[in-house]
Amino acid sequence: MAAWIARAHVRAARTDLAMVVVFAAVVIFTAAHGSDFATTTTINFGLFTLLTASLQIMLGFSNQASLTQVGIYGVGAYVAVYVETETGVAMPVALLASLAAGAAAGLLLALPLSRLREHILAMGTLAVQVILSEAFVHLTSLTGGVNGEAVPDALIDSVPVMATICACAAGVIIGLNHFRISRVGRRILAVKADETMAASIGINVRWLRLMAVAVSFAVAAGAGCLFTETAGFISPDDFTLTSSLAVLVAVILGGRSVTWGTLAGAAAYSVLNAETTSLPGLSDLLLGIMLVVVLGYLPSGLTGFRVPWQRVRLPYRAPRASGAADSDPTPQGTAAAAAVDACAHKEPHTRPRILPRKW
Amino acid sequence: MSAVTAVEPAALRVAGLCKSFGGVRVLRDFELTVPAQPQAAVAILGQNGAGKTTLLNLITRLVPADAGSIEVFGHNVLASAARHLAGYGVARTFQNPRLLLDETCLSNVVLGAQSVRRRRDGGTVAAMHRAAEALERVGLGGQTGRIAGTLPFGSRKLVELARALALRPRLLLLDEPAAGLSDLEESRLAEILTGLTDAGITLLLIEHRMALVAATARRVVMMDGGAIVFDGDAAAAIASPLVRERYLGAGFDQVKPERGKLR
Amino acid sequence: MNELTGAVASSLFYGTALGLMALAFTIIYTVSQVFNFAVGQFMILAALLTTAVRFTGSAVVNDLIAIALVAAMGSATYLVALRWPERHGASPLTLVIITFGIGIVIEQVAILAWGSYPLSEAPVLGGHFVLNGTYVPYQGLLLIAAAAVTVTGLGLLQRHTVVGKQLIALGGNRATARYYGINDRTLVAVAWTTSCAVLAIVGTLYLPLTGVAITTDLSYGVAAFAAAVIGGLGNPAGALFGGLIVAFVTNLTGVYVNPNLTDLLTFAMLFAFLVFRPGGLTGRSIELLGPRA
Amino acid sequence: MRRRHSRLVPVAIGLAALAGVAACSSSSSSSSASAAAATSAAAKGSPILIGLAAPLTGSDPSEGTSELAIAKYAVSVINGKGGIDGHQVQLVVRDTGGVSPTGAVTAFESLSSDKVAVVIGEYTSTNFQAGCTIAMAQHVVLIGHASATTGLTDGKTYCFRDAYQVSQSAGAMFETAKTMGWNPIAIAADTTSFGVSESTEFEALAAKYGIKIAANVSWTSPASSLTPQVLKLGQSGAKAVFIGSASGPDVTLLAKTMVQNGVKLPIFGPGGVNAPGVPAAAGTAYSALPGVYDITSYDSQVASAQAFMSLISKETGITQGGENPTQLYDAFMVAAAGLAKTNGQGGAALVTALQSLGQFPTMSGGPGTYVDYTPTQHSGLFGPHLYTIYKWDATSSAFAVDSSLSTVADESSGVNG
Repeated sequence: MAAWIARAHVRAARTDLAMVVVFAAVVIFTAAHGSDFATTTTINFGLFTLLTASLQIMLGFSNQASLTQVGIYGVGAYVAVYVETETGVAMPVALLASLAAGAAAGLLLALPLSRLREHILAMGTLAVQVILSEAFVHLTSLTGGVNGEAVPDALIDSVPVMATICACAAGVIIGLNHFRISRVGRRILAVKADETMAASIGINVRWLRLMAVAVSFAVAAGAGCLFTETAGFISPDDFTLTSSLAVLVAVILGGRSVTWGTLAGAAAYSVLNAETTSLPGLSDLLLGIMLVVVLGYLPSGLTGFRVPWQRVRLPYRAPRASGAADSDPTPQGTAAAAAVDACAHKEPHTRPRILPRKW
Repeated sequence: MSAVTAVEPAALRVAGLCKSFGGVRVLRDFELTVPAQPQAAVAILGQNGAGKTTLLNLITRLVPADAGSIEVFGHNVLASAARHLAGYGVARTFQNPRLLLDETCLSNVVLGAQSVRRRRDGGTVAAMHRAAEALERVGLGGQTGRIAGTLPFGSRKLVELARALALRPRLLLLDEPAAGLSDLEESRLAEILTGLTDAGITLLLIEHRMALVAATARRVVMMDGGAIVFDGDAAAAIASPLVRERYLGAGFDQVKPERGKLR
Repeated sequence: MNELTGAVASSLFYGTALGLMALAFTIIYTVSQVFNFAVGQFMILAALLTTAVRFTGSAVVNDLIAIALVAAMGSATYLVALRWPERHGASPLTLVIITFGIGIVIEQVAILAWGSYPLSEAPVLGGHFVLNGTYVPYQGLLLIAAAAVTVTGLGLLQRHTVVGKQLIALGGNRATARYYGINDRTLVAVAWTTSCAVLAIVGTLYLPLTGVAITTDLSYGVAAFAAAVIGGLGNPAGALFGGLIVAFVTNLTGVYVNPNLTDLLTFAMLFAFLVFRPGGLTGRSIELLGPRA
Repeated sequence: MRRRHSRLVPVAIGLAALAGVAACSSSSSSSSASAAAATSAAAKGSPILIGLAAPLTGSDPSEGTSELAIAKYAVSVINGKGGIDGHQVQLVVRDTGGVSPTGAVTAFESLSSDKVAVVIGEYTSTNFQAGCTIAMAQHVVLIGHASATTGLTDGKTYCFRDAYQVSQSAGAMFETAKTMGWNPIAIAADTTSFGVSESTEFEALAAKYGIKIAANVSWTSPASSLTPQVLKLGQSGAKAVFIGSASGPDVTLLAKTMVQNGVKLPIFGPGGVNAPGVPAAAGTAYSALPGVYDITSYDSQVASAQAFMSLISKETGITQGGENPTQLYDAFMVAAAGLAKTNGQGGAALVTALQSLGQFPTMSGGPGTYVDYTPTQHSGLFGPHLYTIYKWDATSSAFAVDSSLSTVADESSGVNG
């Protein structure tokens, strides 16, 4: 019986496989190419994908826009460096500390922000981002102030670290891909679609929104910890409002697909970022033009095309009556229902005709 | 207060309920008790703006009350959040169905079926069976895989009803279930609703279509200006001069009782 | 008491400038629920047009030309960059991000055209008088007068002209307004024109007191946003009030507590208002609050 | 199938582009990719690559533009003299995107993938530090020309600079303060790395010179209002204000706000006080203040430097030099001298070569100004003519050299060879 649910996951697993192939290809290609610039570009891409995915948890699953992801990324980075330098623990422990710090920050901030919606929420998180930026500069004893902090034992341009980061990015996307099929995932998508309706069928709207923020911030902070491992040096200039804006742009740009959209947004942005280091004086202008043209004239993003992504198709088939294995599984309804059935599709989960069949 | 509560708490007990929006008083000292036994349908009539939908929103905690008390099956509603209502055995539908239009009918109903966890409920698969049963109960058994947004309006209302049924309520609040339905759909709805009361669910329905009210409701309550002006059985309501004057209008005499077409 | 006079005078000028920018925010927000984060850029662009381009020899004429040009640019910006997405279902959030993009484009083009060096803008009214050790420039008084005229004028226009009433209707409900035959494209373009004209007034009248540099755009823009939220979005007089509040609170805490935390204070105020009083001090409450479920 | 396909297309394009970036990281910088093997300059005639990491965008793109012009000029001079050991020199430019460590790292990685022999630039201290991390990891020599924070190159084998350090200029400023009788002083600095290092240095040196600090105000650059800071300065009873900000707009706003609030104190500082455009924008305010002093390492009185700047503007049309134009030029010359010793090879060989270079005469200096690296000291630029102090002349509305103060500052800077 549970096989039916498994089928939904199996269907999703095709996307997983594609993700693994894509990330593995990027990693192998970069490693084979061997240049440090290629490694750095891929590391930036992986980290950016993690940030994009973290925002996707908030924006894609519960419609909570955030302009503070990079601030939290910074919190994770500073916590990791602090923990490592003060206690000398290994990187995995620091990662746990960062994840915990991110989740805690999420719970702390989500409570006051819980009544804000849509772009008003974005503006509230904008204020948080600016406050965090100021805090990074002024809390000199913890952050080293504007002059930044060196990271002990950082593995700069290391291929294993690059592979780890890309594995994490792929893992988070795959996790999201399956999360939306799960019970909680579908409930939070219901919250996203209609909070009033969700509350009326007994869904704890506030709790789910809170958890989305906490998990999202934990992922962003974890990415910050990974960042310290490759950076060797962190300073408040790494964690600015502009970068947070870039993450939001990447998510909107990618479109509403939680998997391909995340990947497409992050990839497009990373390409632009890496490519414009050699375009004197034009990178900011290009960014501006891209914001106006791409967001304005491609409203559903790179992977959008008006296809609702959050459709979760539970492959349901009614249990067959024992001993009547060959009979039509469609249950018999009332007379009125039978009239409706007459125009229904034979297969219980046939797609409507306006959309072509997919694989 | 009454002797009934000692045996079993009433399905719904509203007392002294007040609600204003800005300067407009929508409900004033509203009182209504619906006993848990016998299960029956109670119809609420009233002109637009009489406070019917507000009453439903207050009961389901979608808007906060100014004063008064609401109890369902002995639970204090005003001390609970909207999400707790499903656990108390209360479900509702909306005048305009609120569905996830991008999802299949089944997914929509499974949301309800999985919402309140009870012991021996089983996992998602069991919830899917319950959801399919609920869809079948409203006559959409063959539509499980259909995307909700592609259904006609009337069927969407039925999907929403199925989702409410999947919560396994004891008290079902329906906000104009027949509005926007064709005559055929309306008669089918009447059958479904009758079946529900027979199955032991108390219904509280807001309805303008007298035919549906006459066919399903045992008791009719009429609201005007935020208070109850009439409370009696369906036949008495249609006969009542007060109801005629305030609600049905003078021309209601011509209406045919079975297939009443108002307005 | 010397510094108190200074704080009050400076707060009046800076607060009025922020208040007018907040008004510009509000005008657009009221009709289309969009925060325009390019306010700083439009404001400084007007100043750059009078200083770097310098159409004629007269400061007044230059200012008027700059105001007209920036106002025209405002409606052009809306029609080119925002109209289409708005009609095609872009969310307010996307539109806000697009205004960020518009700001970046203006900033970068201005840098390419005129560089990022600071410039000095000639005041319309030179000279000053000394009050308790503080120099009160006549230009500052002119700014306050202009603000009073602008706010009153816009208020009167809103209440007593057909366009003004239609704008209010549009702010109430766009779809309904359209049913009543209101041409929303023209009207929102009018709102953008008005908003950018107000910004240009700030740029031409306030920036002679501070110096002109395009790189300060976002600092002004975010401070003006804080002022708009604190004053209450959708309320012209409230916007002006919000600007004055931001200026007075930051300046007075700066003088009597700690001047190094003024930026932090501004954003803490913004955050607190968004969370606890999203309607601001005077405005109607924002309709984007979620249910209490 | 088709729909899923159409969703995949943009993703695929994006990833292909990403791969493209990784593969041809230097595609847009002319032909440098084809000359990837230039490190050892194996074949006669293949060019030696020198990288420039400059802020071509971000908060101060004009800085990057002038750096680029000067770098091009310096390379043309080197090639005009026959190149290095018979090899032509080719410039590879990457944008750091302003003050951005991540941008600096990306730019540096990109340059090192291009197999440049040496990287010059990273003008802010934050960027220099970030670039330095990569330089150490990849064994590529980095020469900074303007990063002023004290101790930046300490213990960093591959990092060099030819720049005056904040500690030196701050010392000269306090010496000037003593001469002028400014006690106490107040500090006004922004929160950029430059501002913070200035402010830290001022606080550290104050006690040594017996001068009190009456107030220390700061702001986030660029500022839209500096009234609270200025009023605090006025309240403090300071006799002069030391400024730690490289931002022209901020200093302009500060001066104007001081005049408006009747805070009539002399202001003194490096960077922003005499930044491009500031004398014109803040001139009226400067004239109303009792004294405006600029301290700089760039001595435009020296004939060679004047000739250099006029040549630059003739060649490139750049009239404003940006931060330390002559030092940037010097950095190229130092690099060329080092590379001549190693036959165009970078890495550890170049480090040794630079350390054994000895005294290298600079463009801006007088007879004794030279770059001199030792194995423990990679911050070069020492000599008797370190500083010039300019004083604002209200009648001519321009800065003019104050020779007596310059002498005081110069002789006291404590680093004379």
